[in-house]
Amino acid sequence: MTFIPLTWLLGLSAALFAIGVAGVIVRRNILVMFMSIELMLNAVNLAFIALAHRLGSMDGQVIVFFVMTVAAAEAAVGLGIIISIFRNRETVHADDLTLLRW
Amino acid sequence: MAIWLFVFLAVISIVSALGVVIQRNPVHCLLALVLTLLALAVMFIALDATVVGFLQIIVYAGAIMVLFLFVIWLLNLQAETGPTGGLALKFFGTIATAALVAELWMFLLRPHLKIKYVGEAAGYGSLSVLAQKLFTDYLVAFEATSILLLAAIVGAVALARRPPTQRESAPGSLS
Amino acid sequence: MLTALIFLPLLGALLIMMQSDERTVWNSAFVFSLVPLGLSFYMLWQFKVGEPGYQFVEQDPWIPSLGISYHLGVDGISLFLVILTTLLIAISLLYSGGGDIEKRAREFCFFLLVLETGLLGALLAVDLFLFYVFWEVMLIPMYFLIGIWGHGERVYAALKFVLFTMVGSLLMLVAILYLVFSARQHLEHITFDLPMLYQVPLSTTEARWLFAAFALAFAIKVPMWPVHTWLPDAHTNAPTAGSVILASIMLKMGTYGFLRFAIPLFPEVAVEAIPLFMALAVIGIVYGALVAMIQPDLKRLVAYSSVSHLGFVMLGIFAFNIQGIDGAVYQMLNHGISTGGLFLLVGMIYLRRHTREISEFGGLWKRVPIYAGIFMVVMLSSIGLPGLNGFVGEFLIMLGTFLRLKLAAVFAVIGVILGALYMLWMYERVLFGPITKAVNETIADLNGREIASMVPLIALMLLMGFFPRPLINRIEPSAASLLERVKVAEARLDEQRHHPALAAIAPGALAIGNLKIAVTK
Amino acid sequence: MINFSQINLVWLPVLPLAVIAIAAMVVLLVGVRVDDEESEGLGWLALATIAIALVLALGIFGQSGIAFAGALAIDSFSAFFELSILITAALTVLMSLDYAGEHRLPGAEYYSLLLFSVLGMMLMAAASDLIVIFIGLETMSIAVYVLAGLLRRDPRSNEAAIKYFLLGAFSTGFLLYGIALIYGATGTIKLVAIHAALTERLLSNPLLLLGLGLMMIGFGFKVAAVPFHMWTPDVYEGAPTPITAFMAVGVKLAAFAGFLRVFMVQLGPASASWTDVMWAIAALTMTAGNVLAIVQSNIKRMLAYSAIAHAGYILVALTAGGPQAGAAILYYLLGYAFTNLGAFAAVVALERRGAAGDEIADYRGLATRQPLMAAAMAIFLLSLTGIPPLVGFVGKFYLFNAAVHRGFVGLAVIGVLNSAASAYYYLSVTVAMYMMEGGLAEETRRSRPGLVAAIAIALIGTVLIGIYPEPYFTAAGNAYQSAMSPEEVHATTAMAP
Amino acid sequence: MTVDFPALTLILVFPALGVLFNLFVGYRAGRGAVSFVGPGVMFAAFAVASVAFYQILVMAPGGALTYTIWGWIEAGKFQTSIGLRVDALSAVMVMIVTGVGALIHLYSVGYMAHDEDFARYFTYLNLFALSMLILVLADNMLLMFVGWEGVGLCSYLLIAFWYTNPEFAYNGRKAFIVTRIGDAGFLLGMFTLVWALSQHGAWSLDFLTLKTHASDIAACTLLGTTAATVAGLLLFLGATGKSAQLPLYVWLPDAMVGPTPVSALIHAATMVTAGVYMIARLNFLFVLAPAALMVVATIGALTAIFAATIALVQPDIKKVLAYSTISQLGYMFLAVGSASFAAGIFHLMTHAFFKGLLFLCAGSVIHALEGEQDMNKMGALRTKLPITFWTMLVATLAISAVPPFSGYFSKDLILEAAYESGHTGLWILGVLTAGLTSFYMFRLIFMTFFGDSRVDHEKEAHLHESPPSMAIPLIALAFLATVGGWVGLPEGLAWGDAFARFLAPVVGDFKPVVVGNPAMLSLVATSLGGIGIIVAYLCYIRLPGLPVILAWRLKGAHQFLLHKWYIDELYNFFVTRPLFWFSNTILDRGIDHFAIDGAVNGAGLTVETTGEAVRRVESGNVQHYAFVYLLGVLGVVAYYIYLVVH
Repeated sequence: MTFIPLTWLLGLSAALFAIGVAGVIVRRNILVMFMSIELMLNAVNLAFIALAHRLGSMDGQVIVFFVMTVAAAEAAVGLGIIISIFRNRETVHADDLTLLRW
Repeated sequence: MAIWLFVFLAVISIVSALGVVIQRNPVHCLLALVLTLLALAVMFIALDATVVGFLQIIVYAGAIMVLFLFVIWLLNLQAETGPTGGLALKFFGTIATAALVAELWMFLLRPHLKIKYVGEAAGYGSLSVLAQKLFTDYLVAFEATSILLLAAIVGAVALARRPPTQRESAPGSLS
Repeated sequence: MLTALIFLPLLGALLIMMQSDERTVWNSAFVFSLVPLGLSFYMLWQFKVGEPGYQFVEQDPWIPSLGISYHLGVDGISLFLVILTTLLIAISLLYSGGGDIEKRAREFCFFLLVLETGLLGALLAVDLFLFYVFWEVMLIPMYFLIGIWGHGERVYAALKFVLFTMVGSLLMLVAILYLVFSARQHLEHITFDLPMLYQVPLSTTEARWLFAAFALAFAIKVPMWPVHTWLPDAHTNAPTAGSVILASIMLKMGTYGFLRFAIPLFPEVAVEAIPLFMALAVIGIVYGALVAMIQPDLKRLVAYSSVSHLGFVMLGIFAFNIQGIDGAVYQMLNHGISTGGLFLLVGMIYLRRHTREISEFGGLWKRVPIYAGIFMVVMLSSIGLPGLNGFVGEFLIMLGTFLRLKLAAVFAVIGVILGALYMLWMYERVLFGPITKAVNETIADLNGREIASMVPLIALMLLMGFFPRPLINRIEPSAASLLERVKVAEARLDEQRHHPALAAIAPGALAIGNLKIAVTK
Repeated sequence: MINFSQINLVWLPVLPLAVIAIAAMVVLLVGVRVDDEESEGLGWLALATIAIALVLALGIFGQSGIAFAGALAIDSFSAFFELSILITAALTVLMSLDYAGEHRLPGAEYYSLLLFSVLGMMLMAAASDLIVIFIGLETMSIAVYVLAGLLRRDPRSNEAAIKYFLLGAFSTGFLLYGIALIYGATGTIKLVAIHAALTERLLSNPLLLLGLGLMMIGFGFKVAAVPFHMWTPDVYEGAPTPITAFMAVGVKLAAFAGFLRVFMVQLGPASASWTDVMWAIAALTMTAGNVLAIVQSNIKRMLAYSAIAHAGYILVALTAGGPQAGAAILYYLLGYAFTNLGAFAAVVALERRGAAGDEIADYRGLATRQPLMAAAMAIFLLSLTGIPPLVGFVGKFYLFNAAVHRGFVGLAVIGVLNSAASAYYYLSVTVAMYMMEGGLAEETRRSRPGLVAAIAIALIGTVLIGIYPEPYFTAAGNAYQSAMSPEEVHATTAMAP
Repeated sequence: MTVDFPALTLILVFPALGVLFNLFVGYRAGRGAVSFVGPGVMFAAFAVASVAFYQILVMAPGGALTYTIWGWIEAGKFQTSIGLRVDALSAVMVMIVTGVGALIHLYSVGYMAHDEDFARYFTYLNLFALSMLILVLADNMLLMFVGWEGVGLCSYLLIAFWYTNPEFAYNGRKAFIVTRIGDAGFLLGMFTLVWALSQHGAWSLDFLTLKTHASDIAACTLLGTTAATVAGLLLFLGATGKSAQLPLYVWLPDAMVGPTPVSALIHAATMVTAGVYMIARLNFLFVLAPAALMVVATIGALTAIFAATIALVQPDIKKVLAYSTISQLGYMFLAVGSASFAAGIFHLMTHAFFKGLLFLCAGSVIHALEGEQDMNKMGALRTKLPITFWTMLVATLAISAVPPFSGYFSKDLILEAAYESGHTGLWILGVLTAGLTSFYMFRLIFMTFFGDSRVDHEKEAHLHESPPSMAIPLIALAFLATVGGWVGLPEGLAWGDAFARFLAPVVGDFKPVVVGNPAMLSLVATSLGGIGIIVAYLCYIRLPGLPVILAWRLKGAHQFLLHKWYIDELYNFFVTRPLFWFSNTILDRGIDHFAIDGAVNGAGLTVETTGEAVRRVESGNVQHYAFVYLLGVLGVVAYYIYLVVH
């Protein structure tokens, strides 16, 4: 059974992570920024799984399990916040939310 | 897992991830994200993380993303039109991210990460083993997670619940 | 005893906050200030003459984990400064009650008494940490005194005062920490106790840096040229009592710090630094005098005169001979008394005319002969007329300086001349000549309260002018034991300069010197 | 035969956590019936449970071990932090009692979320493996995100929430990545195991190093270290003021608990590889915090920057490392909790509805209008400035002392110069209160015992802990020591198989 | 041998009591009491002084009365005490101070009768007497310095007595400052002495100690010469200030704005002679410093002639006397500079008599003319003020060294000493000065009392001779001015040079370097004096137009002298103005406000501006925050890359 070199997997996760970061920075739609964050988390998950596989330890997988839960929780709260914002401001654009500055 | 599979999945995930960032319509972004998640799920399974892989598909790509979809429709967000905001930010942001990838790769793409492969125990990645772990080593974390979820729900409700009417919360004297 | 001395004012301050009626506030405040005054005189009476070390020592553990102890003591150097403090606080309260402070009397008395606690604590602390605590504590009440009851640019002045001082003292804090750190290495136990720290042998570079930090903190307080610019602003804008305390006692904290900490802790560096400090002191003397000469504002003038006078004190300290140091300590008291008096007098005239512009006055003598007479005496004491206190100090200082570095003495003497020049000129413009402004026709002479607040000062000026011995006898032993350290250091430096080979033994010599000090304590 | 002491020992760390968890749910259940204006009762309920938890937490003192397969630590370290956190929570509740009602905050959610976040914090303090730390941190954060946005009608509050949330989640990613890499490098996530695994060979492992760096960033965000601090002022300004206080103190306490345990205690051997970065971050944080605070006109914002600066001071000691530094940080955080909570409580007291009254200019002439309030505020500010004998000074003294004794004189000098600069903006508030006239007159309210109590307690803490620091300092010292070498504790009682 | 003589304290106590009385109760007690107490204490002091003087007389030569009141400044080994000492020298001085002082106090009672600040006046005057007595009685230099500055203060107060006139006040300050410049020299001189002594383990400023260690002091080298010379010169600087010698004489003429009795007492009889006394007191030191002595003599002679020239043309009667005082003091310094200290003191004494008298007479004239001081507005007062005229004439003859008046003997002795000590040049100056002196003095007499009256008419009306309280002192002094010189007859005549012999134990004998013929010398001097008188007679009696013509012909010279060689203007231009400009522009504005405060505030400003700038980064847009965050990440990671690579 052939192996994918660990480095490739980590490299891929790094790439995805970075893409996620980019999303957060360049997209002004809060919702999409949030999606990008999810992307980052998944990239991390990939890293966990890959490392766990290489280490032959289950811990990595368990952690991923937890991460997913956390992601779910964050999703719930995050979307809640977004809704309440939208209720007041009719916008989901980060650059409109600059009441607090300086 | 076979190289071709990895390459295939990698390409898909990267492309779709880029899709998340690039597309203008949130819904499309979401779909792209889902695609990424699925690709990764497959990769998990290929890496002997069967349970997690399936969870990824069911919980993540399933439940969570649907939640997103709800919100998108609730706020009925359209594709962004007109100015898309700070170009400078986009420009420098992209550069910075590129730099980030570069930096991370300088670490991770080294042939000799000093980790040697130790064989996998029987039932590696199987549900039973996972459960075993969850209720022994990770008992505390597990319990904590439950609290976390509870807190999240409470929070979500607290925020999404229709707030008190104008009159009450309008600034003014309190008698 | 010393504890009582320090914390009674604080107690008084708290009790005063209970009062509501203005009159009672003033009276009770004055009474509360009399208690420590009495105590300090009792202390003077009990003080054993001829003992160099600390007396009335109190030492209890405070923060043992860091070797910090609540360690109080008084010696010849601090003794009279303590008395000066208690006396001037009392006088300021007595005077300020007479209408100088119109608003928020209660807070005023509160801050003044807290300030007294801070000052006394700093003077009596023998533990570096304790000293630092009080050193910072006295900052805040003064800040409020200037900021709330001041005039003109009061806020700017108050902030400038605090920031200037803080920068210096915080750097000193780091120096203290470093000193303690090296103490821990050499003495195998951590301590903030001053006599212990005397025995820390330091490398030359270390010592230089630490001395620099200490010296900066104290030099700002003194204030030495060129870090003196906070002083005129603080003085000019402070209320009368504030200026009095500031000039009479707070500035002494700087010089006292040199005598008590900077020099005995790092004698070698101090000796090396003699030329530098003498130069700065001399510049301060002449500079202060010249700038004072052209000030249009009475308080500014007096403030700059302080710069000049404190220059004398520094000169005396760095003469490093018994005359110089006796003189320096004596001059601290003189300056406290005479400048304090001057500020009171300026305050009195300000109270009547609400201006301090010299040009606003002229020919006042006709209207206020008593004021004029008192002013004359105070001025004369401030310009060091023989027979008054100022002369004794200045003479000893200049003598000591001459024995150490003749040129410096020459400049100091020039300072004396200029001192007479600006003071007399100011006096002449204020009190002599015809009355030019109609408003001055009607101003009233001093009232009983004001005279009462001046009398003790006048009396001291005469007494200290003709009977310096009782004071000097008490000052001298401590000064001598300080000099002992310096002498050892000097010897060591000579060793290094002449035959480096012997330098190796020198630390032993220093250690012996330290032990002497430790024993005398 | 069951060994009770063993049982106790194992369950010891769980008890306070459990109490708080249960309390949270009870408050929630009771709360659904309670109208938003009358949420005060819930507050008292929460307060009571917090008190119980406090007592239970005291029991942990003097222990030094870990349980649950290295998931939880049973040591004075966690106890010290849990106590500080619980005190913070208590004071926060006290200042919320009236605030929540006046601002129509949903009582049930408000208090239960408060307790949830407290739970998360305590979990972070007690956790001794990375995943528990992570989950604790998330529990805390998620609750606080919501709390920050709980003034649902106030756009500023929403904005604070979203900003905090987005950046928080963002940095969670980095923290996780860091954990992943460390896991990869050491093959474990249990701190003790990691500590054991740090062999010479491993110290140069790029995975480990990158992991370190990313985790540092993750924690740096939570403690608001520059340049990961950008969220702080906005969130502090927008959030309901009691929550701001809670964030400024509680979150910082928890974050530093994790930070300390991970970096100083367990990754101590690797310190060579993170000292320099930490040095830079510390210097940057202090300086930026103070420089930016000087130009603020809104007091909450100013206090936010001051909070950043104080994080910087703590990082100084963290950089220095060593037991003295550890003790210093613990002591400092305790004192900082009292002082800062006091300051914010005063702000709450002087605040009008909406955001009015948060401008420093509004404090003009306060000394004549409300002398006692002004005095209290002044004392808190002076303590923050670091004026002896208040706790702020003693704390700083300990921090810089530790730094100097580890040879970080340069950093100490930067620190003191900064605190000299900080005097400027703290004092400028006293200037407004004492040396200026005018300003907004406070609206007359019914008396607010909770708030007064909070201020009083904070005041007592600020003064007493400052004047007689010895016991607290020694306690902090022991606490830090106890975390150094825990021995595994096994539950002999059966647990879920 | 020395005797412990506590009564000496009384000499100080009496004036002190006077001060206290006049200061505290004077105003209420009224003129009567004051005019009794003021002079009274002086006469009392005089009585005690005479007892002391008698003691000295009967004692064996070199005897002294001492009394140490209490120890004063003692630091380390350095010791000084408040101790009094009366030996021959101080005895003479005490007699002069108390005696002449008492007379002038008495005179003041009349002169100041109409002044509102009567009590204050006597407070000052008593205070002055006190200080002056401290000065002469002190047994150590430091205490002497107390008196030294004390008299300076009183002179300041009395010059500015009528303070409402700003010019008077200014003159008072000028006097104080200028003398203080000298005092600075005095201080440094003392330091030099202490330093030199400390080299030999002696730490004191007692005159006795100094005397015993004089050789040691001379042994120490300082600035390439002996400490004795340096100290001598520095002390002499002090003397030039106090005794109005070049270049510090400028204050004395201006000091004339004070009440005339003050000019008589302070600025003629006593204070201004302090310098001479001090040098005589320290003769043992100066004889070991020939260079210093040379300087003293030269300055003295130059001052003498310089001042005399100015006196020639002054119209103000008191100004003339002032410059003549300066000139006469020059004589005294010429004497002590020629190591003939006795001669110096001798002239000091006679001068005290006749110059005091001259001032008092001038005062009486001014009093009569209600404050008129310009001699061009006088004349023909001979008949109106007979007493004044005759006494003043006596004084004038005395100062013009006409035998047998006192001035003759003293001035003769001085010139002789100058010649015999080898300073022929200085002798010539001295002789010329003698001529000038008699000229301007008689010019004064003629312009005031002879010729036809130029007095304003309304004043003419009620011209009156002074009251007895003023007249008595005049007569008394006139008597002294006549016979005062007889105590020092030329050698061989009757009791011979008794005065010098009396002083010899203290100030030593005069040792001639070159032998001159006393008769010849005195003849030259006297004849020149005669010529001066004759010229004056010609100019102001015979052909009154002559001075005017001369003044017009020699306009330049006349103006030059009239403006006192423009010395004040020079000082003002080269010293005062630059000093103020420097202080104001360079120090206060330049350094203090611009440089130092500028730096401080600048630092503050920089912080604030950077704050304002950095603040903008906090744009409010989350994405920017994330971006900054990312930058931070990049930085940290970059550091770790660096770490891994190395």
